[in-house]
Amino acid sequence: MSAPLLQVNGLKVAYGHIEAVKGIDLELHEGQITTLVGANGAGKSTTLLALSGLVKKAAGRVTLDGKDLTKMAPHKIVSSGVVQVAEGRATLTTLTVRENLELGAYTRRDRDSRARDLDYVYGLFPVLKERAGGLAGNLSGGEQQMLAIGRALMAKPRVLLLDEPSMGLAPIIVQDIFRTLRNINQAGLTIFLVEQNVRQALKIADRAYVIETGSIVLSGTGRELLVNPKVQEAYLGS
Amino acid sequence: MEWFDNFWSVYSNLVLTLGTNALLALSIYLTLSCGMLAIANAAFMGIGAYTSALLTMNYGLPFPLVLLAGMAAPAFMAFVIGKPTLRLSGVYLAMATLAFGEVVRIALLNTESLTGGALGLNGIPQSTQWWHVALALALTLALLWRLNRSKVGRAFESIKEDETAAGLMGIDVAAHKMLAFVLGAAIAGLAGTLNAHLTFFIGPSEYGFDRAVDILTMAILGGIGNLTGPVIGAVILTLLPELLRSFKDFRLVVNGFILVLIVLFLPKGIWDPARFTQWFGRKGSRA
Amino acid sequence: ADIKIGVAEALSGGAAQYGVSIRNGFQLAADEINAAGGVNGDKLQLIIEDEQGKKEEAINVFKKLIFQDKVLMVFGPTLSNSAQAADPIAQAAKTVAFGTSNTADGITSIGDHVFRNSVTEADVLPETIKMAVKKSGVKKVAVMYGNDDVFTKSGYDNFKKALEDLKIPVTTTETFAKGDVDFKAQLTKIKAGNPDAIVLSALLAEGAPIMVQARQIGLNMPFIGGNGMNSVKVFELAKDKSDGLYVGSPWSIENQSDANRKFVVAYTAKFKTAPDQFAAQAYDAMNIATQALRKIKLGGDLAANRTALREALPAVKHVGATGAFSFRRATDKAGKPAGYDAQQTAIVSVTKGGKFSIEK
Amino acid sequence: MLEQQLVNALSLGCVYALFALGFTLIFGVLGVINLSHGAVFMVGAYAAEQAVAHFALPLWSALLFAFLFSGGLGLLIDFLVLRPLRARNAPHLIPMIATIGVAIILNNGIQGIFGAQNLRFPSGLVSDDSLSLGGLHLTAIELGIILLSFVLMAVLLVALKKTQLGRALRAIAESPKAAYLLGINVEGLFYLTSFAAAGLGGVAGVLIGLYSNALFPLMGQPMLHKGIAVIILGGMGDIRGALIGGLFLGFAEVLSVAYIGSSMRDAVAFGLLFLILLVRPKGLFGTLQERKV
Amino acid sequence: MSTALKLDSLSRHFGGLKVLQDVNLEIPQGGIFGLIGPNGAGKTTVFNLITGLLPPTGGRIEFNGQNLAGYQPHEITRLGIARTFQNIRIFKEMSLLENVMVGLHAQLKYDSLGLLASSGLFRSEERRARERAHELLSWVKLDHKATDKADNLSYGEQRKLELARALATNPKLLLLDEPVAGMNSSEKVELMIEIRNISERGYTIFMIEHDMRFVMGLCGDIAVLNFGRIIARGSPDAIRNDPQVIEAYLGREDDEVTLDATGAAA
Ligand SMILES: Nc1ncnc2c1ncn2[C@@H]1O[C@H](COP(=O)(O)OP(=O)(O)OP(=O)(O)O)[C@@H](O)[C@H]1O
Ligand SMILES: Nc1ncnc2c1ncn2[C@@H]1O[C@H](COP(=O)(O)OP(=O)(O)OP(=O)(O)O)[C@@H](O)[C@H]1O
Ligand SMILES: [Mg+2]
Ligand SMILES: [Mg+2]
Repeated sequence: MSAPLLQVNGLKVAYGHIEAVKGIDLELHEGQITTLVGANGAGKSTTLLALSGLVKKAAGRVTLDGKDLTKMAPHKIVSSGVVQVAEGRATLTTLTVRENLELGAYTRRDRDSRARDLDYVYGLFPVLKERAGGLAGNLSGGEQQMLAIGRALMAKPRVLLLDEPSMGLAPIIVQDIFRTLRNINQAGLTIFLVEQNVRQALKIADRAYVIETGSIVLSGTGRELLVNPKVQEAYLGS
Repeated sequence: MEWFDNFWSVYSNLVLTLGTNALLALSIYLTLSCGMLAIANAAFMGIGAYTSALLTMNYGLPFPLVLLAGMAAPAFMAFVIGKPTLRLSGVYLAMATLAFGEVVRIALLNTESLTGGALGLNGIPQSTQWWHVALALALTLALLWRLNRSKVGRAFESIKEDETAAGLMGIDVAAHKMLAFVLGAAIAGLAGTLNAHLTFFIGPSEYGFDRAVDILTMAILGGIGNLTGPVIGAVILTLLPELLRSFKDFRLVVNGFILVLIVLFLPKGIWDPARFTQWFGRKGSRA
Repeated sequence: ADIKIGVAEALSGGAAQYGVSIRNGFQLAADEINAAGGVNGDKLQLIIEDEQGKKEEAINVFKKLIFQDKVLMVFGPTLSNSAQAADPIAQAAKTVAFGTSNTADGITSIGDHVFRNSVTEADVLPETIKMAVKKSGVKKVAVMYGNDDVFTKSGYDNFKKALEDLKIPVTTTETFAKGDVDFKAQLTKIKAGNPDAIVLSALLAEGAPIMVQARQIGLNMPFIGGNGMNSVKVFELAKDKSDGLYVGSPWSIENQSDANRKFVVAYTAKFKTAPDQFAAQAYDAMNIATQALRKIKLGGDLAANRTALREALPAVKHVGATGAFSFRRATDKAGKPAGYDAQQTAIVSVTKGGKFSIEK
Repeated sequence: MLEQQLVNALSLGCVYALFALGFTLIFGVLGVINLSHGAVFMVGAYAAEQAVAHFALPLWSALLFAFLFSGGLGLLIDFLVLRPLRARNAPHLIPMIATIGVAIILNNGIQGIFGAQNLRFPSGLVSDDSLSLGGLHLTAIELGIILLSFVLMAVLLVALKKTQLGRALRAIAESPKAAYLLGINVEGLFYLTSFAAAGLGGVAGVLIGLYSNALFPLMGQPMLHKGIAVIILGGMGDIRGALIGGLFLGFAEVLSVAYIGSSMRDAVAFGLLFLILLVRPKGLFGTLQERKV
Repeated sequence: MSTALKLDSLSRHFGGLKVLQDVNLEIPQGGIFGLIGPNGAGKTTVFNLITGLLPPTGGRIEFNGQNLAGYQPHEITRLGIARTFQNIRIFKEMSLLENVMVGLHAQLKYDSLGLLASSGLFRSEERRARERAHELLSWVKLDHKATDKADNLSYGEQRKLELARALATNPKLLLLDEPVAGMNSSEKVELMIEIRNISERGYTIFMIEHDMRFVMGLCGDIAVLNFGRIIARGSPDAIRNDPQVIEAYLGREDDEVTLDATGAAA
């Protein structure tokens, strides 16, 4: 197998005395969907925030295509192509939907293709086009999630980090979102997906990690974990 | 006890000022603890001071009665303006209360026949004894301590954190805000009354913007997590300029530096129990 | 032994612009006296404290000076408000409190230990107004004053009384506040009343811009100013728009008396800036106190020394930078004798071409 | 007389607006009520005065110098005081208290160095004389202030509304975390804002110093009080609000002097402010940012 | 069975946006009632109207026969309606115990005089409140963390705390807005059991949820809201098979997205 696009070695993160992530290794391969699943408070969001440079790493190393991202400032990480859709969506409620999307392309200099990408996102989520001029704060929860994903896509990322994109969404939208994720993945985008919706996540993932209280306890292909009895008992509730 | 007599003759005013400033810091703490940035406390102090001084000078009322009136007048005023004002939030509330304070100050300037205008009131009898201040502070602390431990204190805190959620807990948000506001005004009025009967003189400029900001600074600098913070903040802010006298022309510059440093290194206020436990925790783990 | 004299003035905060001049005046006088051999062989030792222009601080500082530093007497504080709060402390401690810049009514009624050599404008303003009437044919005036400041407000009260006494009609009375930058609204209104002069009770910070802005909107009549305007700074601040300002005061920088010339030269040499009235009054005050000190014998008993000084002061007659000076007994609210005010004659001068010129 | 008063009101309103622009910008982006803005304003005026006195700079370069000097000072304040507080996640009133400390340092530092006496710019920097337009008096500096405050507001408004930088600033204003995730150099833009706002403050200091002919160490404090009223009246952080709020205050003050009496001026102005807040709890342009349940 | 809550042609507009249009709904006393519907359908808005956070544009709400028009949120709570929020709104700086005790506010019977006089009533009422709070925390299995700061709880725990706090107001009707959002399957199962237990204690529960296993597993009766109108109402089975609901909301189960063989490159 080729070298991983994004590699994480021995990542540790602490909040005060509490070590939320206790030295984990991850590999994201180009063009794949990798998923990280685990219970509430296991350290999933913390891992993603560390990758984006929003929390301090106590130890460990992150590289993208050989380039060291460990100590990079958050905005530089985004410009190098690692873009996150955060938990809670981080919608800019006082800006319009369209302005939110335009800000997604903040790090990009190619102004011309921005309009094309906007159309692409509107194609994925037509409701955003309808509400383009309205304040993003007035969107419903599900609409905001779509906006957050669309906004991240506007950055033309190499790696898309998603923190629980299905949270609070209607079943039909969840299916939509997962379908969209698979589509954009098939168009070549590398995706790192953190999910509570373990079944769905494992179904579309090439590669999966299970995290428990800050440590990776299991890994394998999505399908392997889907049938793993431990996973079934602890996360699939069956 | 000679040293004490000496000390007291030099520093009595300073010590009693500590007491009244602590009352002022507590008065704003009360509204802050309810999540309201209301800074009319300087004005309430002024209303208390003028009401009581006028009663003393023009009618010769006994001091206990004057104290009561000095608290009642600002409390009543707070009640009247509280109704429309307390709907405002954040800095807008701050501004509205500040504007109210300006109006009070200008009213004092313009009602010359009663208040002496810019010349103020002078020759106020010095009725405040040290134990008045001590007792006022002790009673206020006891009252607030009790309040904090009751459902009212919990209601204040929940309103501070999330007004909507507090309302849905069955708490009458408007009534509780009003209570904090009125009580805060009464305490500020108490401080104003004690101060007026200590310093022979009061004038409108004492109750303006600068005093309002001073009061706020004392509370925030000390920490508004509990009752100790505002008192400590008042003590430090009152003493600091005295302690820095040797810096002469640049002493307020040094004063400013110290203020900034305190804020930088103790951003939750000086009295922050969480940090203390953290320090002790750290020491413990090292041992 | 050194003679310890307390000086409590506002050296920081807004009032520092007066407090600093005052301190300089004291310092100059004390240095001169010490250089000339001191008081009966003893040197004057000034203990200078900043009272920030706040009443609480003034009380604290008075207490410190009187009870801790055990000074013989206290000069200050800078503002009348602070004096109302602090002078009773000195009075109770039977220590002389000597104000050089407190002009408000009633200060000297606090008690018989309260002295001042600051002329209350009541004595001066009628002279100024009369001079303006005489020289510029003033028949009706507009009045403008800072109503949130004791100094300018009590100045206004005196103007008002003087205008009433002289039966000069007032077209309009306008106020402003400390720190204002724009006075055109008031001036425009004044212009509509078409007065022959503008009576102005202001400090320089506002007074100079008022003159400039008045000229800018075409008000070219004379100004009649109070003590606050009596400073050569007005030329620096109002430049070519400073002409036509009448001020009356015992002191004028242009007064060519020996005492004053000596003072102006020495002050300018020492502090690299021209003196103002605040400095002149402080300078004289120190000399007045020194005269009293020369007359008494200082023993080991502080209380006795303080009393002796108190007894000696009222008799002092002095001719200084501010001219001939003597004390005048004031009365308290009940009409009983209390402290001492200044008795001086006013010099009226008018600004012309960047200079004060004395009008006779 | 009314016409002249209206002109007076316009120029006074623009004086307030000019001061308020930088003040509101800082609040809008950093979320800090920067109580040292008045002191920075004063330092800008003093810096230009010194530069003019020593190097006989013409007006435009004095303004540029004041912009850079105050801007640098703003940057320094941000770097030394506000940035550490951001990093420590200080509760929201804390930065404001820190800026009070900064203001104390600057006001008293300047007083320690230059004394408490008034200064003024050398005459001849701009003409003191007024132009008379059909019986109305207006000085060059007033005209300049009026023009500049409108132009600056328009420029800032367009920049914030229409450019990617402006959107980024608004994003930061709402949520620095979201802005980070979008690849916005948040710290960089905080610095830029602090620099620009303080620079504008310095320019305002020079112009208003020229307007009133008086520089003194505490000249920023009354401006600050009025500035707070203006930006809250307009709606915190709103650029249009700074101008409208400034004009409102200017007109309220001047007209109450003209028709009610000058001793009631501030009572009328603040009383109106109070009433407006009761009707529009978020100021004239404030958007209700009530979060969804 | 009597009616707990009745929505009578309820509407709400935001400017031109008609979020709710003539919604009629009756919720019987007892049991667990579900409200589902696409994102933005207006579900949370329904809760906001019931709890008095927003006034309706038209129509009326009756609770146990009483018209709620004009009531303040805290008065509605005291009438016996409590809720949780879609975006958790606990009091983060307070301990778990305090959070729940805030919910008990209206039930503490001491007045401000008793508070000052240190009367026995004050102390006994506070003790009673503390005991009750512990009891409620143990219902949601959080009692062991009673003195922790609420902010330190994980997401799922915060949701449970919110539930306990809502119960503390002694409601007759409990509104839950997406109680299991952000929980994993085993946590959901656990909460399902807890909610059923609560319902069996006699509370009427009205909940919004997107998790179909959860809704279908708990609710006997479900309404579906779409574009501000009720489009279906009935048993889980009826809802599951309603073509309109499938079209607007559920999608087809077999449509679940998987990584098909071609997608599984690498
Ligand atoms: N800012 C913070 N300060 C202190 N502790 C924190 C902070 N953020 C998270 N934690 C703690 O770190 C641990 C991991 O949290 P994290 O948010 O990464 O979990 P998660 O796996 O994303 O959970 P969830 O599924 O609930 O989102 C938890 O115990 C949490 O309480
Ligand atoms: N305060 C408001 N101002 C304007 N529009 C609003 C407001 N609150 C809600 N809306 C709009 O009303 C519609 C319904 O919102 P609501 O939150 O009730 O949806 P919901 O059914 O709860 O959706 P979700 O399942 O995503 O939470 C949405 O389109 C939303 O944008
Ligand atoms: Mg998470
Ligand atoms: Mg909802």
